[in-house]
Amino acid sequence: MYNNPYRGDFPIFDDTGLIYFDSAATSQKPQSVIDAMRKYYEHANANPHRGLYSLSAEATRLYERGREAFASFINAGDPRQIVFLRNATEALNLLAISYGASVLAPDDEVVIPISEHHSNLVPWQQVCKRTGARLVYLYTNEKGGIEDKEMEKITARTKIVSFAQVGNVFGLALPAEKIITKAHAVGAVAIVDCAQSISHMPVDVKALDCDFAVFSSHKMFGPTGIGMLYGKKEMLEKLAPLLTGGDMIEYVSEQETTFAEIPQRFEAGTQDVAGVVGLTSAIAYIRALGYPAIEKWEGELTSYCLEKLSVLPWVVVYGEAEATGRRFPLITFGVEGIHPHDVATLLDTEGVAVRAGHHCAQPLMRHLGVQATCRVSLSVYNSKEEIDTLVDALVRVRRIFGYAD
Amino acid sequence: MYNNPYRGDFPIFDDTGLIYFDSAATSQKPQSVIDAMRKYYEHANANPHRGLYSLSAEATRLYERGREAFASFINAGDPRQIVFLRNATEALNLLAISYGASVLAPDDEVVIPISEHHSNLVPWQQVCKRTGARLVYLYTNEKGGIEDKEMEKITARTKIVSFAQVGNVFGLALPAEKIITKAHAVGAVAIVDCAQSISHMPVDVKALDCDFAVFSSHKMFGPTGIGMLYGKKEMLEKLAPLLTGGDMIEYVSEQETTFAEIPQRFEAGTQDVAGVVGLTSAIAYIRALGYPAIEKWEGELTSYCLEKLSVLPWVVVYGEAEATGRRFPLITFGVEGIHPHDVATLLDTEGVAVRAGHHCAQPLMRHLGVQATCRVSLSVYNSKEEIDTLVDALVRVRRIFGYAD
Amino acid sequence: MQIEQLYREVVLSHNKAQKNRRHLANASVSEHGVNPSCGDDITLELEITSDHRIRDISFVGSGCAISQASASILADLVRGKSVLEAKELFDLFFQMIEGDEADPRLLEASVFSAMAHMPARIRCAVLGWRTLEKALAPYWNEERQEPR
Amino acid sequence: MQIEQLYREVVLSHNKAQKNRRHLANASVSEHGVNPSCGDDITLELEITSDHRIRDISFVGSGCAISQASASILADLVRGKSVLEAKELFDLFFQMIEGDEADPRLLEASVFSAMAHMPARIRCAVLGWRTLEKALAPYWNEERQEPR
Ligand SMILES: Cc1ncc(COP(=O)(O)O)c(C=O)c1O
Ligand SMILES: Cc1ncc(COP(=O)(O)O)c(C=O)c1O
Repeated sequence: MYNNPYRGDFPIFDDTGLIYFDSAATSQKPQSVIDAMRKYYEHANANPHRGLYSLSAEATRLYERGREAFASFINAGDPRQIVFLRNATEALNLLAISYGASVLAPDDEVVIPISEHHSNLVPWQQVCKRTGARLVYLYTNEKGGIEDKEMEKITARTKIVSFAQVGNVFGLALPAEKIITKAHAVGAVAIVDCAQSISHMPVDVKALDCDFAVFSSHKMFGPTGIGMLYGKKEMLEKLAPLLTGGDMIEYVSEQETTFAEIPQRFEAGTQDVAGVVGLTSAIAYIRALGYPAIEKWEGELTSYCLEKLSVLPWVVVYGEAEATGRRFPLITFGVEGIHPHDVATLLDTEGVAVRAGHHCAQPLMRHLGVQATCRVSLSVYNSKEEIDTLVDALVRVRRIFGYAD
Repeated sequence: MYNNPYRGDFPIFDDTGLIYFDSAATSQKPQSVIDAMRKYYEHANANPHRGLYSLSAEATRLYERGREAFASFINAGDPRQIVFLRNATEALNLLAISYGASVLAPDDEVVIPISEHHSNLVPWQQVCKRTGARLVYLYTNEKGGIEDKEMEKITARTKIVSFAQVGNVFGLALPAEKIITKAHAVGAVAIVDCAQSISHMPVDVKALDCDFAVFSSHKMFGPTGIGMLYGKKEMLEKLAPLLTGGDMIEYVSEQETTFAEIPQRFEAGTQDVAGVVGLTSAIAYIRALGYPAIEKWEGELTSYCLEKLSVLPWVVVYGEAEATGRRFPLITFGVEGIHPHDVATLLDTEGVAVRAGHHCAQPLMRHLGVQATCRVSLSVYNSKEEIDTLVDALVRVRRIFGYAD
Repeated sequence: MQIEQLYREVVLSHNKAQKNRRHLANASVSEHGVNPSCGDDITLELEITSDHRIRDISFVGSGCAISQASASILADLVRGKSVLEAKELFDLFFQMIEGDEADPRLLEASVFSAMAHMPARIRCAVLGWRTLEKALAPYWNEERQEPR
Repeated sequence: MQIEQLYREVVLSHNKAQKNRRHLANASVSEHGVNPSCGDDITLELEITSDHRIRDISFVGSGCAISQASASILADLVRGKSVLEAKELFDLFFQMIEGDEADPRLLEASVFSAMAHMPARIRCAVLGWRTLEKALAPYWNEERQEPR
């Protein structure tokens, strides 16, 4: 039915006509990832780091192999610079609560774009409240870009700059190198949220020169329940653990505890080994596909989708690629006269899954002057035929609402 | 080979002679649990709580069904009293950091038994340091029990009492009702760590009348990556969230955020739906077995194991059942003249997986005057024949070390 | 195509029912309701007589077609009814939403029986009714204590 | 049964090598090493001559048989050697631990080649050697700067 070389890798499409356009919320999983986790539980399940017997050693090996795989995937240099957490949100909270609270003082500033996901916004807002620091926003222009003038808000008062490499509403890349350079120039720490970017483009943390970066496995073909934090070694060494307890300690006496080295220090309690095994397999999947192939396939889909939507005069797309040079396969739009939730519900009756709502970006919605929008996010398993179905379905939605376009 | 009605449910034993005696660290998983997770990824994977399309609604339903299943499993009354986290450790940290830090003042006291797992010790120690409160220990006697005299340490100064219903070193049940009644009598909050108990005995939080209870899915036949917090409703309502970000908010403006209701308020970012699906299946597995059958099988194994070990004069078992009335299938012991790590390594060469070390209970080890011990923990998939193999292997270990017993 | 049918009716009533979208001159109660997760926002205004009858009712607000249409249909339904009759309709509406067959007394509101197939949108359909519940709760309590 | 063989030899050397478990009267260096995760604890004492030769070496400590035997075997091996020769043995030992075949110069220490099969215990076998590394690091650095 679909002329797509990748779709067959994903069992969720096997017996359904599902058209899944919400990969930015969570991606579907290839069979190889699902099988890797199943095999782990069937053949190697044990508590890592603790047991002296072979099964536990194997679980430990698989867990640490996942760390190595991800470290090399983002060019981190040393696997010890990778911390496994639950999701990108937890990684950002660890940074805000542990690092933020330790460096911020009244009149200090944290700078983030207005287009950030709540996960890279609320933690900073809360730590600013606690410390008396100010949360300063870089506003986007009508195209979704950040102008040089806005960048001047990064000043000597700025202690932390945190931003998404690719935003989950505009689908545009911010000028990461420029922002990081500017942050370092004023002595601030630069944090990059790569939750959306890494499934579409290679991330090289050394080239970026960011101090920290965060990721979510479930958005890059891996399982839910695993988030990754990268940090420069000297930054991680300074970071106090947020959670304490089993496996993250060195010595515990009745009234004193010393903590293990990085990264164990940040991984309290029994970890999700199966999840890491799944992530390892997801990395292998992306490597096997290759970013050039991903970018080519997704790029064609994105252009096709934009072209098709541009023909519909009652569709308004938010953000423009020329604002930042590249449009990722994520298109946020509105349908004139129809609430986005109604659009999504009606599309669903035709088997088309799009996201509608505030996309965990309420401040941006307010900045755009809308309550909600629709979002189509694409991945390798999508096809042009699906986009045709989307467009036809949108036309039908307008008819149901009584528009005679 | 083994006369065991349950072993066939667990694929890890399929093609190996594995003798797994470390279920207290993490249990093995029945095929039904593994398949439930696989099927979720193959047929229902989506981001819950966010999407308006059917697949997301289904993911949400499965996630919330897991909450209902666990709530009814522990007799919580209302599913909203269950919070999903990563593990028991995270649940205890949420309580220590969020509740502890909000109520503790200098001269207040937190009371825990000396036999606690680091996960129910270090978080309290750290919050006591931060707030100036004192961490007070209930010491165990030679049998592993806590005498009434010790209980007098729970006083008007006590704000929090936290303890494991079944300890992970002695395998004995503490008198939970008595401790909780005592805690409430002095106006303290009572927290029960059920990480070890719930795989062996039914837990009824209403009957216990505890204020909070914590659990780990991976120790009760479920997947890694899921921990559960139960709280009385009025206690959860008072608890501030630890992590903020996506999915736990109500309104977000540039400088202010209001949080969602319980339990969403504590579940920031994308949650591990597959893990919850696995937990739901694990609960079904335990229900299908039934606690009476579990207790009968494990009870016989435990008696058999204790009897066999008692014949070896160079084996010393820590803790005695009569201290508290019941011995759970968890036996900690030492082998005279041989370091526990060497015992474990040599048992491993015979395919017998036991745990050796401090069992995340360094203060207890110091209290017992040992550096490390060996531990055998049993589950339904174990058999008497395996215990025979263990005993033979122990005899062999002594010979290798030159003892002519 | 139950959902498409729902929408067709919703759109119809939505269009014709703009008469309910207004402020009341003599409102005795005004109640605000929101769905934080989707941003639906409704304010009901009611004019309630001394013998606990809903003489008039209107709404203002913004949000999806379902939330707005449901509020408008609700207004038509309870206008002129006693607060106790409104309570009955409220109960019937929720019974339907939870899967029961629609009671004939629900009239146009019975179109929302399709909500059973769209769990993610139930909160839109019930927002107006929940707001009504808050608005009338004092009357309902009073009535229950002193039945006429 | 490589591991069992390892243990048999370890137990032998452990028993006969109690002569290395003592304090040195003229120690010029004393270095403490621990494995926090398992509690192994070693203190090496070395008497180093002015021409950078290890005249005597001993250890005290507690822990598993592997950590204690490895330290004792190490002491026999480097006693009488120059600090540079000790460095060579150190490198050979780690090459073996990482999977290379044991160099004949490692003598009794070559029994620890079995560690390849027991990753969880490697830290026990290397504790003595890591402690030696810390103890001799100043000499090694100095020697490297001014080669003889
Ligand atoms: C009594 C007890 N409490 C807490 C924990 C911590 O559980 P987890 O590692 O799953 O957080 C454990 C097990 O490791 C335990 O045995
Ligand atoms: C840009 C961005 N940052 C952070 C997150 C949070 O990721 P998670 O929910 O996995 O923690 C998301 C997705 O939800 C995102 O799109």
